Amino acid sequence: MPVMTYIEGISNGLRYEMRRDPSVFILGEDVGVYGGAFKVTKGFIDEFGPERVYDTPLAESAIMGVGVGAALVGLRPVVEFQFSDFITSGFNQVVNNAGTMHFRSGFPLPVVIRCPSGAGVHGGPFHSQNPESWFTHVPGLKVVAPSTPYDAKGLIIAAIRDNNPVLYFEHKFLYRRIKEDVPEGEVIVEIGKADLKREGSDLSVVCYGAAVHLALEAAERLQQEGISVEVLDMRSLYPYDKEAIVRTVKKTGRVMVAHEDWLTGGVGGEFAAFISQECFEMLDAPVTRLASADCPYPFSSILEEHMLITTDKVYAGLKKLAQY
Amino acid sequence: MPVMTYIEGISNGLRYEMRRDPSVFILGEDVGVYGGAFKVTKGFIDEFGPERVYDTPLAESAIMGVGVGAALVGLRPVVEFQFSDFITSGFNQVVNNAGTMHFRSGFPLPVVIRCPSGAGVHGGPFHSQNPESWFTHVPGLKVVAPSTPYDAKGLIIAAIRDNNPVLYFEHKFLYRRIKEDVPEGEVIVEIGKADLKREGSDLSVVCYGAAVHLALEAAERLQQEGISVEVLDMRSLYPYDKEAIVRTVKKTGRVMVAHEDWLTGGVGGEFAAFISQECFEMLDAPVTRLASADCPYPFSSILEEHMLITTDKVYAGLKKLAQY
Amino acid sequence: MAKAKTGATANGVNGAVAHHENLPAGVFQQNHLKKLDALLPELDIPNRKYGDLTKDDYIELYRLLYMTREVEARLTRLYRQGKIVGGVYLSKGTEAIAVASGYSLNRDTDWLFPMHRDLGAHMSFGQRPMKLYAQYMGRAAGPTRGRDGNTHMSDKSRRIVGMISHLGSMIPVAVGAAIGCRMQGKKVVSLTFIGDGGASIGDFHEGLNFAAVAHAPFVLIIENNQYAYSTPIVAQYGAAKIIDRAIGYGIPGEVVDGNNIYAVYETVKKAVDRARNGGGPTMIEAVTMRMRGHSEHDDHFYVPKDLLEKWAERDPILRAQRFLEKSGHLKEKARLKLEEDTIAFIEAEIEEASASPMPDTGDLVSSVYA
Amino acid sequence: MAKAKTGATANGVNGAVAHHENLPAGVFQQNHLKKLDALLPELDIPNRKYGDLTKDDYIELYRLLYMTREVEARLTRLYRQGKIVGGVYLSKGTEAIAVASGYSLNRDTDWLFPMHRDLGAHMSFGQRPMKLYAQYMGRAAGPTRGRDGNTHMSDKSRRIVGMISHLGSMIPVAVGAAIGCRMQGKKVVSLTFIGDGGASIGDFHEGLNFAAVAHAPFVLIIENNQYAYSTPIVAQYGAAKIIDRAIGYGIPGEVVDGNNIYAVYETVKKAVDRARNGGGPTMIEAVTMRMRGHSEHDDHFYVPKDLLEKWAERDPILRAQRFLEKSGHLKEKARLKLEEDTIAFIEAEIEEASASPMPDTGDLVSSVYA
Ligand SMILES: Cc1ncc(C[n+]2csc(CCOP(=O)(O)OP(=O)(O)O)c2C)c(N)n1
Ligand SMILES: Cc1ncc(C[n+]2csc(CCOP(=O)(O)OP(=O)(O)O)c2C)c(N)n1
Ligand SMILES: [Mg+2]
Ligand SMILES: [Mg+2]
Repeated sequence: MPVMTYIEGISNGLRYEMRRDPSVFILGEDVGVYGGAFKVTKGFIDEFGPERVYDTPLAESAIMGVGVGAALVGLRPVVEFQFSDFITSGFNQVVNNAGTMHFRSGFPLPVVIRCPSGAGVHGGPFHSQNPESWFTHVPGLKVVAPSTPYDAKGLIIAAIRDNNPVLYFEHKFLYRRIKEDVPEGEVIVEIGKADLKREGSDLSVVCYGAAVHLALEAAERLQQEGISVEVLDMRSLYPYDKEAIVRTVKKTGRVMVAHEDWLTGGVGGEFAAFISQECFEMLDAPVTRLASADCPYPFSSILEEHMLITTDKVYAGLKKLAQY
Repeated sequence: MPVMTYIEGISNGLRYEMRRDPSVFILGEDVGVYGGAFKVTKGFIDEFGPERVYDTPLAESAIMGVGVGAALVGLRPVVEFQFSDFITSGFNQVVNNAGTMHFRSGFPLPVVIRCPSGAGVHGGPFHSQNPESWFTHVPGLKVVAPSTPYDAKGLIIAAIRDNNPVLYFEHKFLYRRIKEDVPEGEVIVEIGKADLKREGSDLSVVCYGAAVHLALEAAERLQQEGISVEVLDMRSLYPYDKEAIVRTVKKTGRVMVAHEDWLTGGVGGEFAAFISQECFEMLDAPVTRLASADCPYPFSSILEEHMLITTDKVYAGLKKLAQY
Repeated sequence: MAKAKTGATANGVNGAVAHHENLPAGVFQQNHLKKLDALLPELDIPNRKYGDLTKDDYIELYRLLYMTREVEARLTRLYRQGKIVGGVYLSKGTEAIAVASGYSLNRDTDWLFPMHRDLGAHMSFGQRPMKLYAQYMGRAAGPTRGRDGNTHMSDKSRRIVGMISHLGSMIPVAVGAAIGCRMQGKKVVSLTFIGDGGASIGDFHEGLNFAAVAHAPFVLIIENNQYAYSTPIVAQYGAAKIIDRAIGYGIPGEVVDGNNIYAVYETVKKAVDRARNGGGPTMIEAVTMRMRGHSEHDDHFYVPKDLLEKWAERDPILRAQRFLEKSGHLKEKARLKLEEDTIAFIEAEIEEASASPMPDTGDLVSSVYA
Repeated sequence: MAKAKTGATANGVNGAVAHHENLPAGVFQQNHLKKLDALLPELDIPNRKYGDLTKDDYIELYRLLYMTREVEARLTRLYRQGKIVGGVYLSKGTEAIAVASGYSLNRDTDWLFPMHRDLGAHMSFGQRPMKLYAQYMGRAAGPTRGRDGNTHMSDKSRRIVGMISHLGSMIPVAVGAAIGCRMQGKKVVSLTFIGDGGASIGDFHEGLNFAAVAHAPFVLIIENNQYAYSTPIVAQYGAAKIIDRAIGYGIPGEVVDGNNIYAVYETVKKAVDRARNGGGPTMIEAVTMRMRGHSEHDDHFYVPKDLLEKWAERDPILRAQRFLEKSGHLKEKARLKLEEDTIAFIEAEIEEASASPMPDTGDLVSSVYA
């Protein structure tokens, strides 16, 4: 079983599906000849040709709209936004056209929307965003956010095979930093299912994306101090795995919800609200939220570090939660 | 003191500010000669002229962008989206340009964004939306949503005087259905302050916009049954009044968070998460959320009624909460 | 006939025009009325052959045109009777454009993306009036099963894709459908519409530029009916004609008299044929005048009364009738019979729609996802 | 000098061109290289008078041009030394456009909205290099106090508004500033830029149409440097020239040789004067060639090597030098002295920026709201 980085997981999953199913194609800015800004589709144009790895004009709304149109006639487009931050330029097509199409027309709408997202890469306010929560508020869309190479591959394949629009948030910071064994062949991670990335008994962290790794690091540190932390990687944000959340809360009674995205209005609020309504009797402590500060992602490293959620902050928050 | 409808409250507040401050102007589709799709600015063009009541081309992104530009040079534009649903077509200008301008440049950015929103008017999927929660997730923006004529006037004036972009969600269903005494002169409702619309001792409803009236009706009914319900109208959604929430939770220990917008990812999740973290020890029952179903607003009346939050649903939910 | 209250009209129009003219020098580049007047076509449509139309086609196009007018007239009636959910957006005076465009397509293979004022396109592409009425009444028999309203009407089985309200949004989608079909090796064309107002929005530009670069088999009909809600074209765009944009995309652009149904057919059909044969996209500007308010609750006060009178004489139905009479394709007696049959047909369709059940709430939420 | 690895280049280019040419018939309307070659200007710039430029202006424009090149060269050096936060986006080969445009404005009253490759415009509008370096290094002394990066640099005191990354977004904003100033009774012009790529986005269309209707005192410079990241103009737009869109907005449009700084000045100044005097907006397409990768991490493999060589001979600095020599405005010896002084100035500016402190975290979150 080959070792793959997170970005290779995405790339490998995409290539696997394109070989298997001729109706799958990719469109976006610089995805073809250049192989994508992050080289996720490097070499694809040579294997699949310029129609299936389609270099578009710089026009997010049209790219998304063309994806919707191609899905209507039976193709399975994978739309790439060069950075997830630019999804705001195609926002209406995503939420109102793709999001409602099946409901209002009965057409299945198999379109995947790849969104390279996340901070920690000195991208500043417009190349660091985590815009997932907007889309977890749109009935008709699905939203996933893998944290590992295996999940990256399994979720891109599941997303492509889904008959609904799926937003796929891939975290840029993880691209080349996370490696693991991933099978060359078929790997499917069911949309809507969380994954217990670490078992524990004292505290739970409900998280996703880059924050999973902060939680794992903090858990490792707390282990040294005799505190056992369970890390639940949600993976799918809409729909999300309510059973898995209930299971972990039942087990530990103390939960932190964590993500890199801004605190207020983040997906964590949804998870925390769900927990407080459905797991009220199981809780031994308040549901704690931890996220980045409510502030545009700053450019200067010192400011970005100050603003972002970090392992240290997760560690400190968990310690406090353990002591409640 | 004249009796005003909700829509007159908006109109009156706008006119008051335009008379007071020559830097205030209005721009949007059909706001001038026609007086706006809902006639909020009827007659304004005669009083203030076509430059200050500016009929624009059909181009939401440009309308918003022009508003941002005019604010940069020292004016105080009030941008009208004909329906809040169309804000998705100007989304990038709102969240990325207006939302970050002060942070990245130091320019104050006094621009008000009027969004006629809400269902119950047979508008179907694209003339009924309540898109407020997207914007409560954007540091740099402020979001308000009045439920009464007085608040409508007081908040539009406060919004115009604020040096930041303020999204003003006005509920179409309330336009001509709600009346009360409102002073002709200056009325200011501070942004960030909730209002206790009804005092009670057994249960609290934390809500805003049209849902305030459902909560008040349900509270009236429950009063007959000896259950005393407190109704907290948040009015401002970002920033929101945390002290007021803590006060009511402390008093009753049982809270329902309610709004007309979709449940998942709605502003209610943020409020519920806040309550469950900060008021844990005060709670006698799970924080309950009630909202419309996760489904595009359907056109047919029977479907819309099924999907929407209603007084009956609020009543039933509160009754259950009282029995917990 | 759309009659605005006389007093209000006089005031409103003078008000409107005055406002536009009182703006700081140059705020509007052209004089309001001059620009509108320049668009007025001649009184009669030329008596000549139009494209590949046969005698039967001339008659069928007339029937569809007449049917559209009468279907809409009954929508207004039903609206006043409170039998319609939501608003009603009519195409009175501009029907020829939608009808002829839908008719230019191959209804067994092509894709149609109609806009809010294109009821006639649904029918000329094969849709039953019953379905349209059921949609307007929020019934289960409507193509969206009560989920969407007005003419936002997808019909999967017919390759009709209903619009979302956000104008311009369907342009890139139609382009995507066209490109997608080509990738599948099909010789298929997609066609959509946009108004003089909708043409100002970003998706118009992004979609057309994309179509041009991709050489997509796609046709865009610009319905220039001179108003976007209350906004006159003088406040909507700076160019002399909207079609002047075609050169900026490097694709063919044509202007056509939108009140001549046969000319519209001829022009659109040529573009459709070109697209089908690999010749790329075309933009067509069909010039007309919206003869009623934006929707049935709008009294139209802001449109100059004399302008409406001039356009009323150029009504597409009257002009088609005169043409059919003169050309001999359809003489008055036969025409009256056809009209009578059409009305009877429509009334039966209304009855069927009215008797049909409301949608079930049971699968509402589960139908959000495929 | 930007030298791509030869092997990779040959492959890459052949690959790229082959890909475009192998697309189904007509997917790209023009032949790749033919379209690019057609844009190549003559070798020397005409020795004539340019607009209202005085001898001092000719020299000052040259100084600013030279300074921009050298400021950027040092950015690359600092980038390689790891002293820069984030990426570096250079204007090498295209500097004349930004420099001349900024110089055409009144720096005490007008509003400037520079794009990501317009470092020169900041300086020709009065900004110190120190500020630019401080911004790139994330220092407190940068105009955004470390909050934003690259050339996203607002300076409130100078009426410079930094871009957001979303290309095209600043066009409506600049139009709004222009209209706003006119409402305040000021004779002020706003100016912004867009690339051959950014010109495809919706805001380009919405903004220009809005400007045209409003007759806004606004100037748009289209920097056609033939690539948007890796995407060649043949895959970006279908028209022969981007400026062909001007007719579709009903505003003046002009093409100018973007590697002739004096011609750019002349053309932009004329447009700025017209705007200031109530003549409305203008679009200008300045044709040039991006001589480095999209950013400093991009090796540029997809650009044909011979095309780059042809453009290198037309480098704006070399051409300006030859013009100054021939016209006698600035002979070699004086020029070398000026260049030496410029370099010394830049080095001092870098030193000041490097020694300046990092921003404080204390007011970060509180600075989100005014
Ligand atoms: C993006 C967007 N903004 C605003 C509206 C509201 N609206 C509905 S129809 C209309 C006028 C449309 O005018 P035009 O495009 O000329 O079409 P017409 O109604 O004249 O056929 C407006 C402003 C909309 N539907 N979409
Ligand atoms: C709306 C948007 N989409 C995508 C990007 C990512 N991006 C940054 S620069 C660039 C290419 C821009 O090309 P062009 O407009 O020609 O300007 P140039 O870089 O050549 O000066 C792209 C795709 C962006 N900044 N904005
Ligand atoms: Mg119109
Ligand atoms: Mg470029």
